Amino acid sequence: MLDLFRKDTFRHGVHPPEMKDDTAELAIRQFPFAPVLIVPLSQHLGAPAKPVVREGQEVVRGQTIAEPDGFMSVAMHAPASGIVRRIMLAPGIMGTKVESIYIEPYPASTQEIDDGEPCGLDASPDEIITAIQNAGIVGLGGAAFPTHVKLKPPEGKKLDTLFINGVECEPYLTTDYRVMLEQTEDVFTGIRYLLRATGTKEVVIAIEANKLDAAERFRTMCPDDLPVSVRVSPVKYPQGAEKMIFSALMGREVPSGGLPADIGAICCNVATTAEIGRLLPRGRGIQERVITIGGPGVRKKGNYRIPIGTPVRYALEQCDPVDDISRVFMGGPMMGPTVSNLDIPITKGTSGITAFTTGETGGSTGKKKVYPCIGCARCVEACPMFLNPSQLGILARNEEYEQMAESWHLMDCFECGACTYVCPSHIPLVQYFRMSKKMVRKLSAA
Amino acid sequence: MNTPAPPQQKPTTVWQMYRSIVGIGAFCALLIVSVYQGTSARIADNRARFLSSAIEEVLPAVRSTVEVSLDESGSLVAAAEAADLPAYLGYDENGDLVGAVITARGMGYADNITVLYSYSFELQAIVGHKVLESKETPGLGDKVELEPHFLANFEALDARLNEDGTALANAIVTVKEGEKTEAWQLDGITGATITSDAIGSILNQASSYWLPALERDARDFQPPQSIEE
Amino acid sequence: MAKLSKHLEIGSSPHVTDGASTDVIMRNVFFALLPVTVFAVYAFGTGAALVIIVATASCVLTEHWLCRWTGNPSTVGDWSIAITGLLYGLTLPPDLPLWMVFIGGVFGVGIGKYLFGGLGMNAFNPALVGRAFLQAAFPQAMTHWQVPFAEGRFESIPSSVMAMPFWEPTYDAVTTATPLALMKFESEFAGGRELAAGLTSGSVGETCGALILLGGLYLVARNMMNWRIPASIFATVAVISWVYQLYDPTTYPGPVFMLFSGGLMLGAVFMATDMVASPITNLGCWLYGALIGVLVVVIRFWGGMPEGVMYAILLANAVSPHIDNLIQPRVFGTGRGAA
Amino acid sequence: MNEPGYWSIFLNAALVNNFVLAYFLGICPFFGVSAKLETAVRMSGAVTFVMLVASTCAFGINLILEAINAPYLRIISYILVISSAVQLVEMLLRKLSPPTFKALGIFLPLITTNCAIFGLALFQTNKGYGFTQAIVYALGAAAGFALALVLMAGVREKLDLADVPSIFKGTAAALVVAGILSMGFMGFAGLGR
Amino acid sequence: MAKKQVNPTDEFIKGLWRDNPVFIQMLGLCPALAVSNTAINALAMGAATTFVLVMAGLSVSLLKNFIPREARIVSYICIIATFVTCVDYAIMAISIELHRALGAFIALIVVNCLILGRSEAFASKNKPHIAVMDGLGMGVGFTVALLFIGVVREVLGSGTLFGVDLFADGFQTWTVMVLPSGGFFAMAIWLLVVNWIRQRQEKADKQTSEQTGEAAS
Repeated sequence: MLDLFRKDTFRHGVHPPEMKDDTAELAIRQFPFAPVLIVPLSQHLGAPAKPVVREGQEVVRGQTIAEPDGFMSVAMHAPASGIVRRIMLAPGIMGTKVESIYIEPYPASTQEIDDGEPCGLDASPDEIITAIQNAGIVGLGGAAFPTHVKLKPPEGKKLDTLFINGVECEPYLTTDYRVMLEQTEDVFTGIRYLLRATGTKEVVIAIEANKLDAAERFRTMCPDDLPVSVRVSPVKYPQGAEKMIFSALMGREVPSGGLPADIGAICCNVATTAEIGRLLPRGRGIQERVITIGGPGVRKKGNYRIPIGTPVRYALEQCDPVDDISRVFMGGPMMGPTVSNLDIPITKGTSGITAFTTGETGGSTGKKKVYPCIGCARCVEACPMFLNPSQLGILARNEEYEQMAESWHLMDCFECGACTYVCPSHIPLVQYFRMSKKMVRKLSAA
Repeated sequence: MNTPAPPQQKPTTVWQMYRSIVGIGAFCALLIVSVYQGTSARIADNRARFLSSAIEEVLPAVRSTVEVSLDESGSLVAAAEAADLPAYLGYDENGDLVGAVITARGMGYADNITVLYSYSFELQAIVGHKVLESKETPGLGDKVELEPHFLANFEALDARLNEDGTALANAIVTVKEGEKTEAWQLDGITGATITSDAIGSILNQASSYWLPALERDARDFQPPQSIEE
Repeated sequence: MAKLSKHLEIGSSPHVTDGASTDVIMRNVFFALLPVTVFAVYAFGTGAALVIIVATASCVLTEHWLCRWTGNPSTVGDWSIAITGLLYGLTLPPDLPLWMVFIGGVFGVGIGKYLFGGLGMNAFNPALVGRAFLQAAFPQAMTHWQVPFAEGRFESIPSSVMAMPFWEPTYDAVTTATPLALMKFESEFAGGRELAAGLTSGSVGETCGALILLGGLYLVARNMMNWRIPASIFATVAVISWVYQLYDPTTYPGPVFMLFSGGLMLGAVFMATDMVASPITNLGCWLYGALIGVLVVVIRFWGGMPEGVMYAILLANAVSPHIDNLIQPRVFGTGRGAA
Repeated sequence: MNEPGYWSIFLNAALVNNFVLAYFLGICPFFGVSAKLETAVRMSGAVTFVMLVASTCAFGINLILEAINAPYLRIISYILVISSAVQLVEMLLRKLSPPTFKALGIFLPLITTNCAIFGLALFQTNKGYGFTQAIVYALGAAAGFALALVLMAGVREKLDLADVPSIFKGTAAALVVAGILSMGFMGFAGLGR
Repeated sequence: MAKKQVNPTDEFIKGLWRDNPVFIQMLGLCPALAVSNTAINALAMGAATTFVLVMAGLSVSLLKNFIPREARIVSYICIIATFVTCVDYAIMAISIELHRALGAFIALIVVNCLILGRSEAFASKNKPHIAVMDGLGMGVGFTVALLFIGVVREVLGSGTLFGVDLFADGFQTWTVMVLPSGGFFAMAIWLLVVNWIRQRQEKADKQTSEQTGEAAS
């Protein structure tokens, strides 16, 4: 009986305006090569890759230019045929400089791709996992966590359900939606690889209710031999966080400080899955990805298949930016980090570029008057991790970092920003928490 | 800064301990006892003066009093020792009985209220009261000592006994301000209702206890020799 | 391209908010109180109007002046002090001397709010601190009630209202007793309809239960108030008084009387819900409301005062930090949620 | 005549005439240890304990003093006997129950010569309570002390995180909170009837 | 800065302001709040405490070589309790009304941490005449503090000062001031004033030291 009333969603969360209409119906288009492509060696969580090319060396599109350095690392591939101009530090999104390979594409560089050793579905799980690592595949949803690491759960943990995350709850972004519509077959192929690699028996494709046609497409096109069920959740942010998906669709919570493997679940972004299905049979690596370029700051909005390493400036210029563009961020407005320098490159973790105008940001967090916390509890109602952002915010202001971590579960915060979104006093809560988490790590390291 | 370096601690001998403790004990005992002796006369005097001034306030005609108590059978006897809530018989300069002064206590608004009130044998009524101790809200509760219309109750607050003399004929009660209709009613104070109610019930309770015995025995009561002057 | 060469703003995510703002919330609470205020002026006349104006002004000016004096920007603009002032005015008797009104306002804001660190940090509801101070300082004046809808209430100002500062007021209006005083000392219970419609005597803004509820409903509908607190208070008070009424209907009034008499409505809807001084979790709010309810009933039934809402809320304010410490949201992935 | 009931004694001591908020007894430890909830709770436990010891001692001494008719020895004997009894108990506790001692022990020296304890002994004598009444009175006083202390600690913990004007930090803040709490406790007036 | 020589006058002065027992050291708050509802009570309480302070200081200082370290506290308590008993009876002999007004708080002088504290920390280490001056200074500082609180409470709470009516009839008394909460508030407000003055002093001191520092450099 209770199931009748159970909605496939998590508790708490917020409802930011979706803003997806501008780009949702625009098919994926190929993006031109920028005059120079900057491929950072660390586009993922973990150890940076080791370059295997020299400065001045000629590379072919698709060629491996850096190899994984250890298990927590993935390979890099040349996004275009051209010459390696430099291997040096380049500015990254976090403001720190990272070692990057500068590639100058040949003016006549075609979209031809250098295929490598294909990896078939009959390969052993370990072979598939290595192939995924060598294809440079990381979570394309934004976190850029190396996918192959997820597929190998710690000893003694058994995976039983594979979730394909097609929720895409960030406003403005429509890449996953387009991928689901246009690369449906690739997704199924990817699922086969993942099933083989992880040994899971059940697949759930999670989709939000604003992408019903994608869900319908999956349902109708699903091959009979695949144990796939498609589940539609109500629209809510941050439904796309994997912990929220598990809680919404499995009714189980990942233990605090634990891994998804602890509840036998694994979650893969739908775009990642599609890339696995597209690249592995051809032995290719990721040298481009689909992103949404949108927001009121650009006129030629759209979903583009864009070479990794394209500088943000070039990407925006191609999309006809408006005059009073004021703020640009990677990804969506809820979690996307601000671009402080337009020369940083698009990386594997970039799911979109959103540009705001002054009209938009004039009413945004930075400009509004900050009031004291009045204890209205809206943040408590919003926090998907059931934390108490109000108290945490007060503690952060008083620099009580240890108390935040010990008594108030600061480290469980995954920085979704729902608290800041709802705060009527405009307190930069999640900003405080990011800083506090850094401080806690520093303190515990010391 | 200006404390010198701690001197070398010499081990204390048992003798030193005894010497100091006994010495200090003796010193203290001497001091306390002498002060007690030196002041006891004045204190007793002060107490008596305090009591007589209080009694004079509630029963001006009294010149001398004798403290009384009720024995187990309920009859009036001279008090053997100072009671917590004493009652006194009051005599005028001719040694004639004019009234009784009774101490009574009851719960008020915040804490106990102790009142001293006087009973006139002639009028068979309560003719005066004074609050000895109260923690009532100043400005509200202390109206029972200041408010003229409340004090007017004590011109003659009827406290007659019933026919067989075992209890009050009419219980003393406090009524709402301006609604006093009977002589045994206390005209209350609006805004200090609880305190004025409390006074009523304290009077009622104490009177029920004392008055039957007083009415029965007081006139024939032979004061012991030592009537306090 | 020139348009991309200009400086971009830096700010960390989220880059959007839902548009709610503290001053808007506060302003709405203020508006929700306006019907009650208008009714109060209608029922009690010029005296009430002056009391409300002076109460609001004293609070606002105190905060403004304190901010200035300590060299901080004035925080009057967030409207919270206006609510405090108006609420404070609504809890006072309609013929209270204005100088007392002023002193209570200064005290409530200065001691009850500013010294605690201003908005968001006041452990106690400043309006109630001000009122409690007056209740303790001038008990007679604070228990002096005017008859509602008196003839000529708009023509003249009650002499007590204009009493000379620091001097005892003289009263010319007919006084009456509040329904609660009648309950306490006379065992007379006013009818529910009379109470809800505000036909009885009492503090300026506490008499008309229906309008207070209306204001509360408006705030609940706009998600600007935690409905659980008043709901919990109402439920607790109603249940306890109902049980006692069954037991002894002559001494104990029924739920309707208890809910609509005295400051319960105003207190439960507008003061106990002061977000700053109430707990943050929903369960905490239920507990907090229940605590207020129990205290109100205990003080009204067995205490020395006819009215207990103010004390109940002040005491519950003091308990609220503990409720917040004890009742915390169950963190995701811990407790029963952890697989 | 009318002996107050136990319930009334308890309520009076705990709420109506709260030792801290109405009689100002035990103000020093009240301000000293009310900054943190944990210490406040442990202090309350220690005070309850010592109050019971003191109440018992005071009752016994008073019997003796009345027997030998020496009221002038009351102050000196109360203070000496109570403080030595507490020390004895402290030693016993250290022997018998080290965990309890660890929890309460550090507070015991603080409160052996504390006005709340001594005041309790004097008041119960002045009020002429019998043994059970005295024990109930001690329990009530301790409960009131604990209540005030714990409420205070909550507010002060909150204040710790607030931008309090610097002249208001510390005891001044504690005094104001105590004053407001004291006003709040006025609501209980008349309860213990 | 460091004065080696102990000047009795300094010992007296420091109790008034720099080490004021109530406002600075926060000692003896219990009587400071409880019996400061009128100025007379405050004065009487202050005088009684001063007497005990001085006498206890004198005795302890005189007996400091006689009392072994182990029996220190119990001896001090004994001495203090003795003098408190004396004061108790003395006040009763002077006026029963005053004794009633001060109530148990006379007896409670015995647990005033100020007295034991001064005895242990100061009198037991200093010569008698200095201990007396210290006790006197502390006592007077205590009395003055009590009087400050008492005056505010009495003037506002009863409209009188030392029992004399200050205002014409009809003055509205502030009942709260004679209630316990008024004690807390009156004390808090004085404390705010004291803190404010101290902060200004510190600021001024810092400025002058900075100026002299600049001049020197």
